[in-house]
Amino acid sequence: MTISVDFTQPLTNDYVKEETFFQSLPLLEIKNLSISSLGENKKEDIKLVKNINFTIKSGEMLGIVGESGSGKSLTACALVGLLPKSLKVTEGQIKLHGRELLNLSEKEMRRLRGNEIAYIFQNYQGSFTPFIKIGNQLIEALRSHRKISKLDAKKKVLIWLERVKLPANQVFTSYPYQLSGGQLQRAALAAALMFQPFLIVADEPTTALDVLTSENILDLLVELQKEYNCAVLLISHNLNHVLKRTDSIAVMYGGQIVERGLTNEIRKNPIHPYTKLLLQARPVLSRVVPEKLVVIPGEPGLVAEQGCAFALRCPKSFKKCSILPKMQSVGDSQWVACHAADLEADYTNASS
Amino acid sequence: MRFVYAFFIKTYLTVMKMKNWPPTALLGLILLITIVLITAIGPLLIPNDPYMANMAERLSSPSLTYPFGTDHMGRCIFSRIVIGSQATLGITVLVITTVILIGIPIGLVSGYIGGRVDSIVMRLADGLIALPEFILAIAIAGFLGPSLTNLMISVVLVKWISYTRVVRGIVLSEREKEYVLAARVGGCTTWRIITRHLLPQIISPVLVLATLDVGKIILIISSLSYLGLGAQPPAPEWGAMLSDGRPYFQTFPELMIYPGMAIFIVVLSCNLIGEGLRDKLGEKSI
Amino acid sequence: MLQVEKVSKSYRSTSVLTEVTFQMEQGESLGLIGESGSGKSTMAKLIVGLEHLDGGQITLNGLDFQQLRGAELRKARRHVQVVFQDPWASLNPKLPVWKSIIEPLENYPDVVPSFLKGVRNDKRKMAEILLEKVGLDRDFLERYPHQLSGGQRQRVGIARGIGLQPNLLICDEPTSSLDVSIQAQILNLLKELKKEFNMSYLFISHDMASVQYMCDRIAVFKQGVLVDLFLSKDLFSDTRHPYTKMLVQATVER
Amino acid sequence: MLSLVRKRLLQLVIVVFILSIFTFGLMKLAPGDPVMSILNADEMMVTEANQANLRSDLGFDQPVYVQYGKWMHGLLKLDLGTSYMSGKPVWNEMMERLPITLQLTTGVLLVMFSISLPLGIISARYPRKWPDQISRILALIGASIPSFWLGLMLIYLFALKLQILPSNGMGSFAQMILPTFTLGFSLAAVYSRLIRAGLIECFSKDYIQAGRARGVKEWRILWVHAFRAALLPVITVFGLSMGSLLGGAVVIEILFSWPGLGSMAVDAIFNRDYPVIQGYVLLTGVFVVVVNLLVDLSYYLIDPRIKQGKEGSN
Repeated sequence: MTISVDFTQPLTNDYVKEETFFQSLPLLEIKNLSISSLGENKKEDIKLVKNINFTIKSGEMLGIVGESGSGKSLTACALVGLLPKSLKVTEGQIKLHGRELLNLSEKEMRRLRGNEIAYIFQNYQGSFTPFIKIGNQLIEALRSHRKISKLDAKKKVLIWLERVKLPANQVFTSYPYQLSGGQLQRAALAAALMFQPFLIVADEPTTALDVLTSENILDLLVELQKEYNCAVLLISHNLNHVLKRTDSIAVMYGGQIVERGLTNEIRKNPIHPYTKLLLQARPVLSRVVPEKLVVIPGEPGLVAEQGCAFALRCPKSFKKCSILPKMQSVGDSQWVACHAADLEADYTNASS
Repeated sequence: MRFVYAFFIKTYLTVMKMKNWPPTALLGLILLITIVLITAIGPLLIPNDPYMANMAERLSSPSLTYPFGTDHMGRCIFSRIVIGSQATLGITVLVITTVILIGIPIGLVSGYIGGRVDSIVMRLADGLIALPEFILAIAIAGFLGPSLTNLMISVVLVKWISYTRVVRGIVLSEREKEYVLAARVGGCTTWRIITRHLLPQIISPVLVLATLDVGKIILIISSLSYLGLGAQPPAPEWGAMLSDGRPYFQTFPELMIYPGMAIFIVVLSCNLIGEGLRDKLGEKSI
Repeated sequence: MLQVEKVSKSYRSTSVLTEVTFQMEQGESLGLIGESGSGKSTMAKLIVGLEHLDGGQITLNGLDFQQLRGAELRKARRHVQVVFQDPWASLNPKLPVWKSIIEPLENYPDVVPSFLKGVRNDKRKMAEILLEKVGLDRDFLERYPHQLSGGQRQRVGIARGIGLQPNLLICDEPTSSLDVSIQAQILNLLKELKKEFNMSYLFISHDMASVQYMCDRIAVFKQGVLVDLFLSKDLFSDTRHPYTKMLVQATVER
Repeated sequence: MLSLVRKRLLQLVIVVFILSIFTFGLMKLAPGDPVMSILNADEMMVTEANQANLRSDLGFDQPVYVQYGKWMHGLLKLDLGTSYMSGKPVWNEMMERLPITLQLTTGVLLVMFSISLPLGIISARYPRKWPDQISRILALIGASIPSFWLGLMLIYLFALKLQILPSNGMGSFAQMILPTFTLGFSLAAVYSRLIRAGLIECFSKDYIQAGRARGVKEWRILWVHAFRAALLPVITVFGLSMGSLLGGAVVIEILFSWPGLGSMAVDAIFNRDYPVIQGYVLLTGVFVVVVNLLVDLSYYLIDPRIKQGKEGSN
């Protein structure tokens, strides 16, 4: 059965979300969040995410940058309440529109997932159940949140597949294995945007994809984000993607946020030694090729247990670094947690 | 021979390197070691001649002379069970060793070299897999006549193929991995790749499979003996003892309970160890 | 040194490489760039003889690998070694590091690289020297792969690759599965080693920036066809193939 | 789909061929003289003359390949020869006994699934909690206990001591209980662990997490997304363990005096009634291959990827 889709109809959501009311508040507020793994005896074992803070406003794209083990994906999982059973949020608050998410029951959390916060996974093959057609999975998701007839659901799904620039009718009746990585990730994007959520969490959405496909998918994400004014939390280890597209950035190392602020500020004027080194250490296309790349000594797994997490690898570390540095503002829209930054404060202010 | 030697040494090392055994597996290990010890020194332990019939004292209840009582021919049940473990365990060890020594090399060659050898082995496997192990054993025992030797032949014939399949499967997936490619690029000969790189990968799955199979083999042997197709009377094999006692079962259930318990405990201890090994070595697929 | 002429390869009627031709000189490094499925990794496997050609010819130092068999092929193969993409899969998990490193040297007992003169019979000493070359100390000799981090494993893989002092080292996406801060370490290491041993590199990657950093010349593959081959310094030239321009556009920062 | 069926039918032919050579070869290798056993069974005076007569009646005086050819020819017409003992065609005899064995195996399957499904699902939902531990202990016992011994103990308890269930015979529902439970329990023990393992593996898959992230209800995650994938390994083992089922049925039929195919085979072995053994082995082989063919086809229904042959190997 084919359904003719009337594209002249406006694509309004069934619910009118009371956006104007929330405008003044930040959309998402994370305060002092810590995540620990639970050992065999259910006691707190290792702190994997340590007292992090950040906020996202409606329509903002925030990038979280960090290497493996920095805790960026865990933070994202905690947002939607999908932490593995062996991990637990031990302190802190996650507030969406001022509503505390950590206190919600599993049922309330389920209603919220997909509908208010959508999640896009890194592993595009894992986004859809392999033996169910894409269309049916999207309809299933729609009907989990809305009382809607199958036919209407199908119409809506087709519209959204069209919106993410896929051949809608064909994709609708395809099994996941019949689509390419890029197509699957577009379909996942459709699944995420269908409810016009307040926030999309994109966890390394293009890491497994080719260079050109990644660019296209991220461009599409930005385009749709602008159109529907939702917030995006883009998690990536690819600095290039994050620098190109986000409004602001949080840099994580060893479970801590070491620096955050507006993307432009951080690109022009990184203050934390880790941020600086990250920006310099990767090969960058340019007309002048350096003879040698700047190197960050050591491995990402090297995390100091006390004080600044980066201290063991930091070329500038000194005695004070064994005490945890406080997050302090540098300029109007940049915060950094580094003792060395104090020393350089005068210099940075002068240069910016 | 080098191959056999390497395999057993490496298996031994794999087991020795394991730490933190789960308590259930330890229990199984202790049980099995006890049983093996009893089997080894069995002739010194037994109070009576297991073959000596004494019709005057047939079907007597447990006493000091006959700890588990006597059977329908007045033979000491306890002595027969102790001596019977030699038959059961001996046959099982012999069978499983033969099966491993046949199954692994064929699996390695068939998986790594492939080609015609592989397709012949696999067609044969397809044919054999259609026949349930137990039915095939029955068929062979049926055609060749009921005896312990034929029983062993049939179990070997039935079992080797599953080892070949497991080994071949592992080899097929491992040989595409980068470390094997790296070994090829580094100039390793086929023989060296098989012995040095592939053999260690198959040790833990084979070890798990074999421990779990020991239990299954004991069950097959005792079931066939119970049907009268294995050990023949008056041999004190546990399954055969059960078969012997069947007519007196209503009045004298001890005849059945003790040999059955013996089988159950041996198989249970093997399964406990096998499960422990499987969890420890992470071979979830078996 | 390496001549690739009109090489074609297909798997089950899908063509992976179509009439690819290029040459490499001793000491030169050539980058192969392309998206997944463009045939660049197949090219590497063909050069070391892990796969068979469907058509064309590959010669290394004048020897045609496809014509050689058995012992002769093994003998010829020692001039080309590979550093693999996935440091987690490229080391045998059951062997300690030093055994993995010296395995090629064990297989070719008559090869004596300049930096191993005098210790050729001492396996541990050789492993130690090789580890030192890749910036790891002797503490790593007895470790097993699972006790190493990704970057350390890749260093071990490189140590194994340079052990025979090959003419050509093929690096198949050596940094693509590593963290950002490790990538620079590995790229620098490879660049230093190249200078030290005057090796040629065939550097396979999907990241234009790494290739530009590492290579003298760049070959762009698209769906099994070599669409563009140029000197690295001409990367931004207007005469580049449109596909190359797209890749550059995607990689460059705004 | 069609090519799969064709491939499997071809395999069926190969298997039957291998089996026929196998059974025929074994029969020729078999010690003892069937002629003598037939004549002995008739309790007549055995003379040289009637031995020779019978020998040529049975075609034993001809070369082996001719005998095989004739036998194969008969096989295609479902003529499996005549039983030495009863004198009836083997095919007819087997068809008489087949319903009995089918009745037993169906009962066993019912018991097996009604125990193992709930047990497997519960222990997968609460791994390492008490229901899981209980099912683990049950599985260990089930895998370690000889089924004939379990049967004997059950008979002793329920038929002899408590006298609430009949100890043998067939026909009534009460007579079904002990045999089906004896075999069903051992199999269920193994299955519940398989179902648990399959489900737990599925729960760890990314697409389950993705479904949850889209806000799909938990019961749908379990029944629509996880369970279907968990079925694959279960069905595979179901196909493979058709064997243990049929093998177990032999013992159970003897134990509870059910005149099924299994007890027919065992009787035949003791009487050296080779055509019957042959027929039994062939029939079981074909049955197992057919069941596995159905298993393969059900894969295709469960997981469309297999159509592409991506997991078609093995």
